[in-house]
Amino acid sequence: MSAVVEIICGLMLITGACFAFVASLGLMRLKDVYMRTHAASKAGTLGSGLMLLALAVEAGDLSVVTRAIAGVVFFLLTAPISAHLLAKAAYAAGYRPCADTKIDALAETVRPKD
Amino acid sequence: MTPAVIDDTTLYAVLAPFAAAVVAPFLTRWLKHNAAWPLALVPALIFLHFVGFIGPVSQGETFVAAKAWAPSYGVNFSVYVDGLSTLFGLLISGIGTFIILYAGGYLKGHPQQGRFFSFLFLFMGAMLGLVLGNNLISLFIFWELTSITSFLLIGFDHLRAASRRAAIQALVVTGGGGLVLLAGFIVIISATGEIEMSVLLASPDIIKDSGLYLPIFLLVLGGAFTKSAQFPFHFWLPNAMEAPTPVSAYLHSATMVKAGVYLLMRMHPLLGDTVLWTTVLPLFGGVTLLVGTILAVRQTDLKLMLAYTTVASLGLLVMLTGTSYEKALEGAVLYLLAHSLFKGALFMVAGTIDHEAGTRDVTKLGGLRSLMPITFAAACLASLSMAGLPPFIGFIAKEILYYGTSDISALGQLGIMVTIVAVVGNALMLVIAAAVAIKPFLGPEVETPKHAHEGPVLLIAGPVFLSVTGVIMALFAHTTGVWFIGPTLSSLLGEFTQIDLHLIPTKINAPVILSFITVGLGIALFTQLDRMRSMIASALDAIGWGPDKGFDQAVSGIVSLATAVTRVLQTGKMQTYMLLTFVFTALAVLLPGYLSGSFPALPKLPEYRFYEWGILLIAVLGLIAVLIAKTRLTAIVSLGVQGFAVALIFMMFGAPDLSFTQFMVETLSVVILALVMTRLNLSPRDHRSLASSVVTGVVAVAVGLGLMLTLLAITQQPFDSRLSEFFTEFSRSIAHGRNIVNVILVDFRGFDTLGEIAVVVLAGLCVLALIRIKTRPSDEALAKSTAGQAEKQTVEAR
Amino acid sequence: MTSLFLTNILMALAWGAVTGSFSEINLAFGFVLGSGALYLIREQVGTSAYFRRIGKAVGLAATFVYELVLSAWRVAMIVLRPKIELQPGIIALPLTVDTDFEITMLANLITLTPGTLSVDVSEDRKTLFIHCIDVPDPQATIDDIKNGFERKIMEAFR
Amino acid sequence: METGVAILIGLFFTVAVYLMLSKHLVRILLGIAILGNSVNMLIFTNGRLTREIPPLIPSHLYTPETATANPLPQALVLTAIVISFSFFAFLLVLAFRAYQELGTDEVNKMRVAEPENDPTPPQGY
Amino acid sequence: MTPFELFASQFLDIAVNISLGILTISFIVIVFRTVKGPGLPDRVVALDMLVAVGIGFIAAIGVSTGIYLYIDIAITLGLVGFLATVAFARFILNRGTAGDETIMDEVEESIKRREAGQ
Amino acid sequence: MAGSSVSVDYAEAMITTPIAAGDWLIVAPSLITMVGGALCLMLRKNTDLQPKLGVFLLGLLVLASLGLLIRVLDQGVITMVMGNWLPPFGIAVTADPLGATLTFIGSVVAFCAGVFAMQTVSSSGRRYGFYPFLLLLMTGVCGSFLTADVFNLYVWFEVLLISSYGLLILGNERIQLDGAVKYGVLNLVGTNLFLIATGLLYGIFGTLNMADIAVKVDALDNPASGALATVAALYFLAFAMKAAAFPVNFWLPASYHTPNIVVSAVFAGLLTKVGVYALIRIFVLILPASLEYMADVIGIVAIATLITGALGALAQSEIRRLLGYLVIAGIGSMLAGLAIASSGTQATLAISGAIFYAVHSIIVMTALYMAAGIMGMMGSSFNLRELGGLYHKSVAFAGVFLVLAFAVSGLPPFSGFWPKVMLVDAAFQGGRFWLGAAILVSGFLTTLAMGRVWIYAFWRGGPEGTADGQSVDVTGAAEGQLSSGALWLPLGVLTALVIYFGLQPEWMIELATQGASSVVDPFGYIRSVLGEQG
Amino acid sequence: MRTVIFRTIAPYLAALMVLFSIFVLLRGHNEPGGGFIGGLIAASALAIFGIACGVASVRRAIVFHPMSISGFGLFIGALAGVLSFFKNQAFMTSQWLIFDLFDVEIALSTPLVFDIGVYLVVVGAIGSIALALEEREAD
Ligand code: NA
Ligand code: NA
Repeated sequence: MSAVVEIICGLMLITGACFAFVASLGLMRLKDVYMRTHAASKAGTLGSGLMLLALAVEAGDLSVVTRAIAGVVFFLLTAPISAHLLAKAAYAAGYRPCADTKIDALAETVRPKD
Repeated sequence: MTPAVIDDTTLYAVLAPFAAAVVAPFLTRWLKHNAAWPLALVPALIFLHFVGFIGPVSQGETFVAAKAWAPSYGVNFSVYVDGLSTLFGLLISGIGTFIILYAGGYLKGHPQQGRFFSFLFLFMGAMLGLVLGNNLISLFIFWELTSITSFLLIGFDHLRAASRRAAIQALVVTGGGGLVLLAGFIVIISATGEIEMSVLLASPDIIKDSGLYLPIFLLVLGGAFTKSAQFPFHFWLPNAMEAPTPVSAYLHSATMVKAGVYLLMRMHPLLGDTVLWTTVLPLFGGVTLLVGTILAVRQTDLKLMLAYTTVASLGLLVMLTGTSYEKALEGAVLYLLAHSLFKGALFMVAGTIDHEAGTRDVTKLGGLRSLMPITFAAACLASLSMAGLPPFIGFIAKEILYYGTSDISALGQLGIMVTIVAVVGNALMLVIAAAVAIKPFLGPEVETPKHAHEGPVLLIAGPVFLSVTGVIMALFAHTTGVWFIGPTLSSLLGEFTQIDLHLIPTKINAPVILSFITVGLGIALFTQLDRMRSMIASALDAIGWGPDKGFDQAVSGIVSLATAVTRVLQTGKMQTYMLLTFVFTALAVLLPGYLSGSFPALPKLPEYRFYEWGILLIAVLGLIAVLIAKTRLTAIVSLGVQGFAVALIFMMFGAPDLSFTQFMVETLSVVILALVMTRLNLSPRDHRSLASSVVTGVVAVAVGLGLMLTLLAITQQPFDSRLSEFFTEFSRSIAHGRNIVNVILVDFRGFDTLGEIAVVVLAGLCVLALIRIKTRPSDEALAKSTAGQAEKQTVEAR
Repeated sequence: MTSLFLTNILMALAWGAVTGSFSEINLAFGFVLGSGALYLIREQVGTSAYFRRIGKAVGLAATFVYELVLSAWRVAMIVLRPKIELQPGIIALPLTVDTDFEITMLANLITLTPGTLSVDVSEDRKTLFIHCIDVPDPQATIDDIKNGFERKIMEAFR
Repeated sequence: METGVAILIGLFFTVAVYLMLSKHLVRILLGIAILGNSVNMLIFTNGRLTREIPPLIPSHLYTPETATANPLPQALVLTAIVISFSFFAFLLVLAFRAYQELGTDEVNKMRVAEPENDPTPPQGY
Repeated sequence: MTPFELFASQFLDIAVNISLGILTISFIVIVFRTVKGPGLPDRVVALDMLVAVGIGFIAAIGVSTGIYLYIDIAITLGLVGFLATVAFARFILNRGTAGDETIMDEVEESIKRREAGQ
Repeated sequence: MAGSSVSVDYAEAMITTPIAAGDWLIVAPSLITMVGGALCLMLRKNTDLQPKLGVFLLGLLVLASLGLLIRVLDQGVITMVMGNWLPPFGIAVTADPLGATLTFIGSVVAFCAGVFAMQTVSSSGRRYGFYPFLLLLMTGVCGSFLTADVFNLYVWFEVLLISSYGLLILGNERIQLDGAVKYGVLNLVGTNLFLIATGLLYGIFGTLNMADIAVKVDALDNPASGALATVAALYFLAFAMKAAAFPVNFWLPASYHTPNIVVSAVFAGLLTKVGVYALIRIFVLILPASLEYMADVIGIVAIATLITGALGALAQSEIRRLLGYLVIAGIGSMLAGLAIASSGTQATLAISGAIFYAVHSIIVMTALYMAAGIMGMMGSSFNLRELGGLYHKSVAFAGVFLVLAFAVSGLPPFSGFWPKVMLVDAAFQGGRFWLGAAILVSGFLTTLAMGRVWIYAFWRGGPEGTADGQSVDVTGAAEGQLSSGALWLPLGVLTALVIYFGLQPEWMIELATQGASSVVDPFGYIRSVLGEQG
Repeated sequence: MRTVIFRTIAPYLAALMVLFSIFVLLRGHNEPGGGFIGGLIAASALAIFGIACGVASVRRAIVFHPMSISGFGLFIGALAGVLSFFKNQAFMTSQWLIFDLFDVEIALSTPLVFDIGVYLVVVGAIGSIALALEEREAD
């Protein structure tokens, strides 16, 4: 039992770390803040959530698991909110998406200062 | 001879004037100027008290009385009664009686007369405390108190700049001299271990043997010379004539200025009769005598003329005291007594003339003899005494002093010098005496600002009594000698001495010849008074500088120096403040370790795991990022990076609570930074010149290096973990907590936490006050005029 | 719905009292048992909707997680490409849902799904602006969302 | 164990001091923040370092099984962190208000309390 | 201990180390982005990621030390991390719309970049 | 040891003997002010009640600290260990004559300030925490004076520092903000140095209890070298900054004149003295060898502080700034005491001189700032060029000012005289003539500075330019406030103390001597804290 | 921040955080946590709530002024140590009341009260700072 748990935990850790890494790589490689936000809010959240759960799994204590789940739920709730707030703020402040962005539906309603 | 212990009456006699000082304003409000009569009873009674000492003291007895004041520091309020202090006590209380009366008349109707009486009484008490003081410290306290009261009295007419200047001058010179004296006294105390004058006097060589004679001598002299207006500190005394005349008569002629002479006489047994003493004192005394008389001739103001002769007389006294020769000392004592009597009287006369005629300018006065006959009489008596003519006490004084100084067998070269100076000085004093007493009264009547009358009884009582006393004492010369001069001389010599005094010289000898020379020279000079006056005036103009002017220059020099020094030290630039602070920090962390060679060789790096190295690396990266950040936002976020790294380091070394807190705090710091720094500009570059970068860089590296080395040195030593072991052992069993850190925080060291939460509360309140309290409109307007950019932004935000 | 939940909690507490242990595990166990018991009497208490809703909500949460994983995976794939060639864009999604709660849920779900990120809601709350990391065909994306998440949300919360 | 951290602490102090020697208030504040961290780590390190074993007592024991990290410096640092955070918050807001009212973030130009053209003291009487 | 258990425990050790290594690298990469920007929103995203990686770190260290209570620290970090992001977003929005100089500079840069076809 | 219960010998960890109720007086000052401060804070919107409550609490503080002082004089050094934990594990709070005396005098001054503030602090100032700040400042001050634990000392330092920040910025005027920036940052550096030193000290000895450290230092072979020397240097620098000693006193002239005058009064009285107290406590009690080692440095610092402080005062035309420099000059005297105490038999005399000087300085500087405040109200200015005619305005006030001026200059018969004599005496006995001379010269310059204030502001008929012999009727802007007893009572009490300690110094000398003995010969202190093991 | 998405969810998040903060507070004596961290979490919750829904609604929600809460925290923190006076023990000597309720060990103690004081102080003070800044930002 505990051996299986250990292996599962190890796998979750590595997977989580990989997702976090991918997210940071996305931060590095993607072109504008909007796209980088995608990476952070998805891969990043998944990565940290997985690793948190890995710890809970390893702990095997119900209260720890409960808190881990609560934590993950919190991340799941907050990740989109932070992404949304950041993107909205950046857009409202006038940060332009990169040149590849062809469609900009927002530009028609909210015209940031030129 | 051991002093006899007496009861406390004498102590109360010293304190009585202070009580009178408290009562005086009330009494004056009630009785107006007539309060002078009851008030004068106080010094009169004190006088009577001291009269009681004359008999025993003239038998060579001395007395002490003491009350504990600050016993744990050895300070007593104690008096020492011998010939010298009795003489001074009698002068202070006796002249004081008439001064109080005189002040009653002189300031009649003045709104602040009560206050004036108070000051006079304060001074009287201080002066009595000084001359009777046995304990060096309490003596000094009264010494400074006389300076303070003198300051208040000189500045009595405070609306005039001249008064203010004179007052501060007197305070600076005599108060400053007082500090020198204090140093001297303390050296005496620490060198001898004795604090009571009577004890010191019982072993006269104690100071000379202490090895500290020179500093003590110089320091005591510093006090005495400033107080007694010796050249070059003489200038404050004529300026002090800004004070109302009773003050001039009392403080600045009869009593206070003699405090210095008193001190020299008092300490003569201890300090006198050394090469140093017999060189320095006659030199300064002689110069002072000449300077005083010459400058006196130059004056036309009655009071100023008298003031300069006071300077001269003080010089004479110091000169005589400086000979350490018995006969000269006897002359000094006699002259001291005579001077107090005639100078006090003359000042009061001058004041009366001023009061009645409206001017004191000798060139604008004349023919007052018929208008003010009694005053004229008193003036005559006093000035004849001053001139040293018989049958006045001044005459005897001069005879004796010539007798002393001209004793070439005893004094040699010094005697000749001193004698010549004395003759010239005395001749000039005769000139002034004549000028003061004769010119205003004789000759044709001159129109004066006020129509002159004889003064009221309050004004004439003093001069008459003092001048008549001068005659009586001369007529009863023997008694004077036995009662006053002998005992005082005993004090100076430190051994019981009896003298036989005569009014008429028993034979024609050197002193008599010298007297004739003096009188002849004086009369000759008097005829040339106006010429001398203009000559001296033009000579002084040619020099164009004197200590008086020097005083102003010194004060403004000190102030300018102070301003310059302060501007250098307190630049107003915070960057300088910070730089210096860290320079000293660098010194503090590097120097001691370097000097004691305790810095360790760099130990081997530990075997951290790779991710641990990674955490350290992140911290470093974060630091560098903060350092090179070009915008405030980059800096803030980078700050978060190093903070997170620190939190991870805490976690790495088993401190979850710390890590927990560090994460929270770091994030919140960054958040608050972001919220607050909204409008704060972080300039793109740090704007440091190369030199500044190097200097600040070196300082920063020095601080960092020093702390690192110290830390390494400490951590390589074994550690005493007794405290933590205790906490670990009892954390659960007694304090019922499994998180030891938390138990320390809320229980073992909860008191720290209590303070810590107080800090948090206060920080919250501070921020609230900062944000909420509205700047006052006037300041805001000011801000707008100076704050360009910020103002624009503020307006925008509102 | 709330009262049933409370009832369930009370039953869990009762279980704890009966078994004499209020440890977390025991209470959770009691809660599960209690909900099972309530399920048994679902028709009597007249709230089968409670369980249906719970089912839907759990389904929604599962979708949430599933979409997140998928989305993370997509991002990973994109990021790990040797050369990133994308056509990002911001599109406007007309909203059917109108309560705050539903809009919020929808926006969050969209953010967690592959390639999309809610940027803003229009002032009149009729349009949701979405940033897509790669949007060759905007309309298809809009349709996907409207038929997928929006419907699911309306099912779960109405 | 302490060497690496000690070196890092030295670096922290260096950077903190360097920043605090700036004339820009903002950099000074950043320096203060880093100074706080440096001091905290210094205290922490002074209690000697042990890897990863926190001073917690397992629920079935009365004292920890193995030697733990030294709890006392942790408690001290906690107190110090809180205090330095409070001060930091205050100084931040103060800097902001000063900037608002004085119109500059350059400390050398903040010359209201000690004006540049301070008149010389009065002379005469 | 069975070989399987031994393997499992060794695997876990290795997994922890690997993930810590990956996280360290991620951390450094993020720091790079933090410094580089170019805009404030980029930095804030980086900070957000930093928090995520921090959580991972804590979890991994928690597994390696067996101190599961680190989970609370991780959760708390998530909470305050969210607060930080929110606050920064708020900051960008306010300052951006208020025409803050620094932000406007960055915005202009982003416009230039866009026009340059980047 | 597993199981739900374990048998513990409480005596191994805790003090089991009952604590006398009277011993609670040790914590009473901290407790009264802290609980009271919290109470005031909760009632912060009731700006009418605040002053009454605040003054009542400060009065209580005076009584408690007086009680403590009496108890200490009666029973010797007394200690209470927080939480009943055995020392040195728990935080010991120890009242020795030094701490108790300063606590009492500090409380009196705070009480006077509290009363004075009833008139000078506006309702917005009250609302934003004047009384809580003042009360908690006193928590910090009393805590610092009484604690026997170095880290705890740091905590109380911080409490008083942050309270002082609050008081400093209350009003938010531009000048205050400027002053607060410099005060804030430089003082923060100071406390951080203190904390660093404390951390290092803990690293060396593994303990924080002062008595415990003193014992351990005493056992060292070479207690003035190695890392301990660095620690000593850091402590000196940190406390010198706190005490505003040359050359790290920049913050004081930059800030003390900026806040509400009553705040300046409290600061001038208390804050720097806490630094001096800490220097005495740390160097004389704990690190006597380091004191000896550093005596020359301290002596030079003292001389420079004495002279530059007095010169600074001479260079001012603003009375509040002038007074700030006088605070500094006073610190020089106390530092001189510390330097003299480094060796020889005169240590007790020197330290008692320093203690007496501290007491004097606390009282006189507070009173002088209050007087400056009244001068400002009367003459609508703090500038010597614009002041004048105050002698006519109120003779009684002029008298009070003059007394304070002479006192601060060290002239007899006021409180400043005795400690000066003691210090000069000790300096000469110890062969440190320059220190004695510097004290006297500084006193001389101070006399000149105060004399100038007196002739300009009081004796001169009006502002600069008033015709000679003329008097101008000055009417201050805040004239209306001047009839308030809240201004005159505290000033009167403090002036009375200045006169009393001048005329009747015995009590204070005795107290200061006892205080000095308790640090110079720490046996009683150590035994009180550590019990028989010490 | 006028966005429906955030405004809708923020109260729940805030409530969740407050709950968590109390949890962290209460178990601080045994596991990492305690009053200070708990207080910071709660203050963060208030900040988020304030940013999302406006400061006014936060002020309404917490009823008392944050500084009063903070003052109260200090008040009970300081008074918690006074209880020992009545037992002839030194200031801050902990007093424990341990009893079983339904077999669960409940431990009421002065350190707990003290820790609650710490919690309130932090919530109040940091919350006050956050709200004041937020209000200013919203000006
Ligand atoms: Na997140
Ligand atoms: Na804790």
